[in-house]
Amino acid sequence: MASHSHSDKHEHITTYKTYFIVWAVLMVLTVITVYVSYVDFGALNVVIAMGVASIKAAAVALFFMHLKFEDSITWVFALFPLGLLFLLITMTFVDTFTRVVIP
Amino acid sequence: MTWIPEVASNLASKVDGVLFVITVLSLIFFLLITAILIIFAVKYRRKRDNEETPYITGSEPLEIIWTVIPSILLIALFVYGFVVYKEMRNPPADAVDITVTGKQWLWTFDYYNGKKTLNELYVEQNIPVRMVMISDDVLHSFFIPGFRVKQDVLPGRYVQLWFTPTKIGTFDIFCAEYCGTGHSVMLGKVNVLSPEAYDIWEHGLPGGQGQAVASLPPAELGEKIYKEKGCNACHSIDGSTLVGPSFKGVFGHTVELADGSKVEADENYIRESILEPQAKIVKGFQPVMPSFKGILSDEEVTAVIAYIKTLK
Amino acid sequence: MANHSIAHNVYVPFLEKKGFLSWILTTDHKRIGILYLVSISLFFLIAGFIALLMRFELLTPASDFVDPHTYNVLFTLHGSIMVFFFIVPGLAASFGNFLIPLMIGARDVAFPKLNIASYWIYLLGTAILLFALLKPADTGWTFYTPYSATTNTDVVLLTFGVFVLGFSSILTGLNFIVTTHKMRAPGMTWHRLPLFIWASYATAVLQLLATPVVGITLLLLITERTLGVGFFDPAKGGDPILFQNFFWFYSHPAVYIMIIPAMGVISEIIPVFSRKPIFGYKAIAYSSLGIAFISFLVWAHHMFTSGISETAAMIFSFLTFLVAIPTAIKVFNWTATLYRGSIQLHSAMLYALGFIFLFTIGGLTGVFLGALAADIHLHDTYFVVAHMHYVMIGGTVMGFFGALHFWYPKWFGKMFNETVAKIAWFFVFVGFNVTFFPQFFLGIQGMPRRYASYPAEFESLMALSTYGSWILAFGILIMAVNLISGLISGEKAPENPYNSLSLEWQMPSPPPHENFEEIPQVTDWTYGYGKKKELEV
Amino acid sequence: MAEAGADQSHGHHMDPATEYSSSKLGMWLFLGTEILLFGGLFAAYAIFHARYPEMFFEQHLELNRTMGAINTCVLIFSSLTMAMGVSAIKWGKQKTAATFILITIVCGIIFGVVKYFEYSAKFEHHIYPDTSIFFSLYFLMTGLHMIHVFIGLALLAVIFVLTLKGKFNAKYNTPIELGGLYWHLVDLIWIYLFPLLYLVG
Repeated sequence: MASHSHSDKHEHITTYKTYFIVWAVLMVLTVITVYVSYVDFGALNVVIAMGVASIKAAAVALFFMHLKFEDSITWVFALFPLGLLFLLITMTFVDTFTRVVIP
Repeated sequence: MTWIPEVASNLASKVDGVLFVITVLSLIFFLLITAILIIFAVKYRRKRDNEETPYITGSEPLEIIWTVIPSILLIALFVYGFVVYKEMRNPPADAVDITVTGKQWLWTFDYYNGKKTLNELYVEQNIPVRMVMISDDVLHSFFIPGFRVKQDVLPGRYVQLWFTPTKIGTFDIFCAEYCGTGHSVMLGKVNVLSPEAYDIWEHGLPGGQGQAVASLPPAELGEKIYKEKGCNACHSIDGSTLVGPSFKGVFGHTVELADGSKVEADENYIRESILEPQAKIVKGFQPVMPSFKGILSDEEVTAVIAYIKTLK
Repeated sequence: MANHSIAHNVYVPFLEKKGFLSWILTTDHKRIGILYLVSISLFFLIAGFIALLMRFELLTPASDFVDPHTYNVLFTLHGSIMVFFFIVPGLAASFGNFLIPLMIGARDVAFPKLNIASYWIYLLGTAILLFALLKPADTGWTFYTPYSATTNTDVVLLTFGVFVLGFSSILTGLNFIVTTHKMRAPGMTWHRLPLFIWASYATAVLQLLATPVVGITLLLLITERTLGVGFFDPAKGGDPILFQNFFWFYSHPAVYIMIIPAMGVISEIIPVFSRKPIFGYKAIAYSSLGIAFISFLVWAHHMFTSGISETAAMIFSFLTFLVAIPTAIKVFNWTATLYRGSIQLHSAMLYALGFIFLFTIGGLTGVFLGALAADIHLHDTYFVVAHMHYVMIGGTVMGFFGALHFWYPKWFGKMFNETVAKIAWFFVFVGFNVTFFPQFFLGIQGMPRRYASYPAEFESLMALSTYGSWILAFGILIMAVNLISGLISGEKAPENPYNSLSLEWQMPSPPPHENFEEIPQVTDWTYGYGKKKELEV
Repeated sequence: MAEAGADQSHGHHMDPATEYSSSKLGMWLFLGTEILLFGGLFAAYAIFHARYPEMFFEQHLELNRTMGAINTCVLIFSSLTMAMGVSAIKWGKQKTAATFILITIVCGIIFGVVKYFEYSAKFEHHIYPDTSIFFSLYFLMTGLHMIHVFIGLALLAVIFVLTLKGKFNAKYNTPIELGGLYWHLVDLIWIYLFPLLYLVG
């Protein structure tokens, strides 16, 4: 078992201070995304909103969920579903929007 | 019995080419593996209980060989299949258009010349045809094995398919996508006519005479229509219940409708049921029958009624 | 080891405890494996019986034995039960449960309670299925919209049952992944793992990550029917093809959920009965993962005739050809393992060899369907039916039968009659081929699938196929009788009847409740057969 | 591995450290499936948004942006308190941990109440899941999310009681951490739902 035994002693316990910083960042990003939504950037609207949301999601995952301190297996299984989701969306997109439209 | 339906369109021989190449390659691999399997199983069969075997764990050269060779062959097959497919997907500019509508469980064909047929498709030999297809209800799939063409027919979106018929004759049209109770009777025929015959079909005989009028007695003509126009998909003649009520013994009997009222099944009732099926729905059945207005002539409706009268 | 001191030197087989509660509340992975084994076998027999009814109807061209609607219900039930209730949980849940802890040297799976909970969820799904039989759906197991959204049969209950089963599948997969990562005995490195474990691992990843997508898809179909949502309904601005994209995003990987465990079984049986190390261990191991990964990328090859664009068709056809490569590698390696072996044609080995033969046919005919131009002609015909059954029965079910015969002595501590087993194999093998080989020709000739009645020109081949189904059924009957009578009156099984080197054979048959008295220290891989002096070839 | 822990009621085949890391890995795997479960809806959103941009734009204006924003803040705050609760129990502070979990639960309930008012407002305006593709997506996405909130609340309630009873301490606190992971995922999904539905439409 030596290769993957997990010792409680080395476990990282995040301080309240770190959490507050992350929380503050999340709140600032929330304000930004709401504020920005009143400005029209055209097609960029979705991109900006999703970009901000992804930064927020990353902050939640890395710090609140401690992903930053997890082993590589956890990283693989945290990221792989995202890759699959990306695949599902893009490939379905490719199919749906490349179909020949017959008048 | 033949291996494969006879080649009846320009595309068919090309598809058969792909099929042939894959068959040959598959056979080679299949026979190779089977032969090795049998030879090994016989030759190295255990004779004594404590035979010595060598400790062979693998071979990188072999591993590479049997990865690379199939990969190359597979990519070649992919390219071949794609090239033919590309041709199948792109109709020539001079193709004539026929609109196909699939509905449970029949095909209607609307021609560029204003004609309309049901389950029977008429095309001219060596003239490319583009079928523009849509479904009225669920998914269907328009499949002519003799032409090696198939295309799912979707509701709410037009799709297309093309071919140039090369052989005079009559070929099967199947619905290949499951579409409900009558799926297996959603059958049609494609009639490939010679230019002369097609001209007669299109314009009638020279001398202004109409289309060759069927000289059958009404009841027999009705039976023919019953089978060819898809009535048999939903209406049995032996009393069994399919999607719609059976024709057996229906004439002259009183029918209970969905709203509880009763009506006698006379000539006018049957005529109305054919032309405006939603007007009176028989109790216990769904209002799914399409209208045959414009598809059957008055004469043909009369013939169907005559046929129903014979089904006691 | 304090809490195990009582168990020292006292062998208590895991089967010993009797009584309903001791089964339904068990957390022992071996017993849960039996629960799954019994359940899936039952569903296999039920769905197989339905298949016999269908083949009987198809004996003649007309719809004379059952009416078309009933036929449609029959093939829907046959497909749904076989796929969702038998073959998806199948080998993975039954033999996976039994073997994974034994093979990696653990006392149980990582989450034993979750394990039995998965089984209860499976039972819940089957209960819902029973209710769904009151007004059985007629959509086919693929539930294609818009037909499934409009038919007046009960689609909601059946799809909900499948939805529930999905959770069982997900939790089982989750359990096996964690078990493989965290519970391996000391010295059991990844490259010493039996190939069945690699296969189960790849399967578990697919179960975990593909199943949620079909879950949400079926949920959307249910809301379509109950709440009037219109994602798949063109009349409401939806897209019926979207359903197919979502459905096959799961259901193509699902094909590999079904077949990969069988490949793992074959990789275990062949070395033991050839007394040779498996040829190309790493190639087989990593090709399992490769297949699992590529299987997520090929789903739209089920949609080549649905009007997808040339671009999409090109991408998906190319990726489909890619998946053939790791599959071919496995076949070559299994065959090469036989070379210079000492081959014993035990019934399990016969099933394994039958697997290679039939799976090769199934795989090669898959190439026909991957090639775009050929697929246009063959799609939705009997060719697909035949191909699918060569992979699913010729592959998975042969693997399942092989596993049954191979691990039977270990699991139940009894022996079955080997001669009868061989006779059964013969009928199964012949019957299977007579049933399904003619269907390739039917498909090439254009006979569409899911036809309750058919044009007379197909009659002779269809009838031949029906006769074959009787032979196949007879073979399975003999096999079932043989295996069941072995349980009742079979001889007691020795610890290791085939001199296998794998961990599960190094303990009494049936295994004790806690598997290992001491967790073993693993020093070598599982396939160290043969004389090592010829190491370098 | 040989000296299996004797203090575990069910998993005596595992030592505590392995059990801890296994449970966490298992939870992460489960969260992956949750992402893909929502994934189907996200994919449907992407497709239909690209197909009907005007409809999405017009109809998203019907949603109450303020309520959405309030709920976003509430959920993010609940995530903060949840995370702090996990740290607290790891430092052995049982009471503090219980308090944090309780705050998290209260936030979850507030979220539910706000959502209740939003739904009622929609129904009053005769907007239902079958009104349009956009509202189908709105109701299904937020509805499925709401179900997850309820499940999360139920889990947290159990964990809260057990924490009060002193079942968890600096050494053994796996359930709190797992409950926390689940709760954060609920937050994480909302982080995407909010802009998709309320902001860009």
